[in-house]
Amino acid sequence: MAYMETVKLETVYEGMHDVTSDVQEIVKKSGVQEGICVINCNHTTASIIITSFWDKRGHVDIQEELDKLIPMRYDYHHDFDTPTDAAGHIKSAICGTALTLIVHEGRAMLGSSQGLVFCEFDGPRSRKFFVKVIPD
Amino acid sequence: MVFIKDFEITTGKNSLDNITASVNEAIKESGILNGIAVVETAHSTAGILMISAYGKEILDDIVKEMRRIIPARINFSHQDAPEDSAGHIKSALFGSSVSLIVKEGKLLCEGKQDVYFAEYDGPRNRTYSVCVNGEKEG
Amino acid sequence: MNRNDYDNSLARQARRLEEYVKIVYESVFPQVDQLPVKEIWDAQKIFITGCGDSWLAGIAAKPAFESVTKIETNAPRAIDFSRALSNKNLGYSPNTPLVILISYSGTAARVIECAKRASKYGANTIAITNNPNSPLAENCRYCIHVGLPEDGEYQPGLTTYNASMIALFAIALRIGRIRNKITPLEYEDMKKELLSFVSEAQKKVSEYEERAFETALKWKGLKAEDFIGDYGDYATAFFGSAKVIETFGGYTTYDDSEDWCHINYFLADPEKIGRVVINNESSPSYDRMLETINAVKILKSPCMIVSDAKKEAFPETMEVFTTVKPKYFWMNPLIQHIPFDFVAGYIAALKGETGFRADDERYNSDLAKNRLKSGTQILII
Amino acid sequence: MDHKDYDSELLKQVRNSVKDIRTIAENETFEFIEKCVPPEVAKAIGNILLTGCGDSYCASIATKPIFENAETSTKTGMVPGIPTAAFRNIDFSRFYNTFSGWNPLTLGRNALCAISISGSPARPNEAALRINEHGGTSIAFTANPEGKLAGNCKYVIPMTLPSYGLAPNVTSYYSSVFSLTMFALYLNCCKKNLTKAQAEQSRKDLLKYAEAYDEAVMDRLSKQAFDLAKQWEEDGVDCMDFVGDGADYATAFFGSAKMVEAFGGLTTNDDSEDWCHINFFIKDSDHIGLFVIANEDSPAFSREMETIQTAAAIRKHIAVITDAQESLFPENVTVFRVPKPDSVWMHPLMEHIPMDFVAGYIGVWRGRQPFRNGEEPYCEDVNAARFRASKIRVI
Repeated sequence: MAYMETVKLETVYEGMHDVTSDVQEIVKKSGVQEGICVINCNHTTASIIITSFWDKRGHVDIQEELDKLIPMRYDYHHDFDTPTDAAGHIKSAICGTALTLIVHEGRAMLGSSQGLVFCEFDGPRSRKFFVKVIPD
Repeated sequence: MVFIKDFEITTGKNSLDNITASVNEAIKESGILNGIAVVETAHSTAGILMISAYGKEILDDIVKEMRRIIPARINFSHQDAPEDSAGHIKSALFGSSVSLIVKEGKLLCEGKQDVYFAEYDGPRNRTYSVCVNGEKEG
Repeated sequence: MNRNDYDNSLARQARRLEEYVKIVYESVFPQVDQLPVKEIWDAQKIFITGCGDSWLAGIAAKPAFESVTKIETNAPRAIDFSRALSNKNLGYSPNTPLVILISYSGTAARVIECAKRASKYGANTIAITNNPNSPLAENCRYCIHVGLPEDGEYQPGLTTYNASMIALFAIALRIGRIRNKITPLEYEDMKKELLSFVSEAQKKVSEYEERAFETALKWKGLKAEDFIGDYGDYATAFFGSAKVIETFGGYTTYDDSEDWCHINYFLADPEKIGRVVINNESSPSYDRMLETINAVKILKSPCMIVSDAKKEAFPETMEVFTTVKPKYFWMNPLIQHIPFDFVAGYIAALKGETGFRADDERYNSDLAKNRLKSGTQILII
Repeated sequence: MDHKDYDSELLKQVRNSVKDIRTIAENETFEFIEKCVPPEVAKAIGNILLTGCGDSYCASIATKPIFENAETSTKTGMVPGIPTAAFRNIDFSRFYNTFSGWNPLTLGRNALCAISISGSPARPNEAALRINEHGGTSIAFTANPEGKLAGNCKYVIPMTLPSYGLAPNVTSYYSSVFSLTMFALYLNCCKKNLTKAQAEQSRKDLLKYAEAYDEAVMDRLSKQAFDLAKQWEEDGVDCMDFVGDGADYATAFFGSAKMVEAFGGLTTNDDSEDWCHINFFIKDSDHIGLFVIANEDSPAFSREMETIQTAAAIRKHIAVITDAQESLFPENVTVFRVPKPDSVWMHPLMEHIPMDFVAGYIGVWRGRQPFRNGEEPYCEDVNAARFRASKIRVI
């Protein structure tokens, strides 16, 4: 039987929040041994990515490089909200908002350095994402 | 012999105004035949550029590239309007004065390159000066 | 009747209009230029609130904010912002709404309550006060000190009202400039125009004073004053009513051009009610207000008009105070209260009334004294 | 003479309050509203704009919280509703978005409720034409479905209006507040902020609150109002100020308008905070009457209590309309104890009754024509041209 849970979190400006343990816990609670785990972050100015969790300063690099690639220009066509929001939409589109992990022996399979990071591109905000664990 | 003439110009947003005519005017008025003409603007969010005289569309490319390299971001350390902050950087990097060789009463770059007043935070009332320095006789 | 025997606080302050405006101008613009760019760009909605004159300054500055910043601006009552406002307006995005809280002393309990509620939702809060280490300033992210000399004579007055408006105009110009809604040329021109507009108005102050004294002599015995103004000019109208109450505690009422025709038109003894109408050619409701003025003419009430239009635009029986026509219409509320300020000040002096019922101990008991500062503060989340 | 011995078209309306609300409620059902504004249109509304003149402006302020579903008590677990703004009619017609420009992305999602009983004044029609011009939806709330306003609006919600002779309007206020309330609940249903059951329950609770103003309560309020009015007339009270916060400000505004319409009484209205900053200083404190609306579950109740204490120290004539205990208030204050509704947004429908009674009795004693009908110099403005023939200009 599939199992789903919602994770809520309060982010900070340009926050990079490690959510690996939250996801692994949900996989454990689901009791699923073999299957897949779908992670959905249905926001348009935030993303969930897989990256190394060893050195948190690396997360800062990701936000800084994204900021160089997609500057918080005031002259975006989308100017209904704020420049941070406009740039946030592009960053979120590029980084993606949906992930699927393989569940094996009751755990989501992640590499030895891989961690799940919730990227906030227009914070601080209260955010949530969904984790659904589906058996084979 | 040094001759300095000041000019005023009202610019538009991101405008590139061809001011070569005013440089020639200053040279003619100075009577100097050989020397150099320095064109300078004292504004910190404007500049003087030498741009090929062969096509208007080059001007659009230049404006677009300048904005791509230095986007008008809202998170500059300098706490002023994004165009103003970007303008300071553009002015510093792309220069706010040029020195032109005057040969036999004419600009060496005549017909090949024009002198432009580059406005990085317009529209504004601006000033610039042309200083012609050289000799009158041959 | 010699006018000099009836000098009063409002008249003295009105004569020093330009002097005080300059002091505040020099004080606020450098501070406002420090307001950080990012938070200005994050503001998607603006609230301006305060109590009494401070609230009216917010209403008066609404046209300026909407014209210059192009952002939706509301000037709710302080009690409505702190207690009734639906919390869907707060905390939906970082650093928004921008909430500007005005209190000259910085101690008005309700305004502090508004600051706390706004901060709770991560809104950007700017205090406008003359006391930078007041409780209000402590509860706001930024503080704009209007810089008026502490010992000045401001109550009952117009100086703190003008000071709040200059600070608000400065903030509006900063936001408009940063968000590229006004060009650098317009920004410089508006700053310059603010001072030249006031100095032009200053030249006409003595003319206003003389004519206002005549009006005061005629209106001294009236039953009440009824003020009519729309939108930004509604603040000028309401301000006039507040001055009547502060200076000699008279009866007043106020309304806009449309609702006046539905309600205050029916007031009894219209010939004993002095009407004060603010109607500017630059206002989108100028033509509607002309119709209202005709209805006032029907009632044969004594009527005084403050307008940037010429005298000929109005019925001749009415006393028209033509004020300097500003280049930017939203500057009108800054000076259009001056004519009636003189009238209120002189009526009070002629009646021998002291401002704020200072001579009546019922109004100066402890309960009365801290009615604005004490009282429970509640946080509605 | 006893309060029952006095009658007028105004007093008749007040006494028939509950009966008329029943009549109005019979017609104003959710099915009826649904026929006027189909669900798919309701679902598409993103922004409610309410406007009207005089009483209709009061109805806008009174029902704004219902559209916003800002039920401060979490009893029904209501979720936030629709962004709503109430405007003075001139403000909407000439000033809304005039300086800042209309937001292109939300043009189609604005819905204007233009409220006008007769539908004939120029300004509400101007408002409707303006929202049509700017790509919004115009909804007429009018008791005259064939009138001008209905003609100018895309949708019409006809309001049931029991008829009376010329008098300050109270029944029409019931009609507009009740119709707007039903529309607000219907709208929140369509947008899934409320379940059908919650909406039906709210409607029942509202009617239950109206019914709570039964014979005994109405008789008591009438007698109290009669005694107060007589006392104030004898004491020479010649001015009144009214205090109300949030939606209760609508009641304060409405009460002050009734005094002007009934006998031309000089009135002004404010909120409980601003009163302490301005009206506190009115000098002739013995000849001015103060009405304060202070309901226990109102978020501003604590401030209203402080203001009443402050006023009691300087004023002789104070009346409070409240659903709280009489003992909470100083002795020299006349307390009109009114029934307590289940939700805070229900108060404005009924809590104006004590003031209407006072307006009625003084109106009879002073013998003035309602709306100064036929009296000089008022009647020189023939057929109220000042607002019926006002020039419409859509900007």
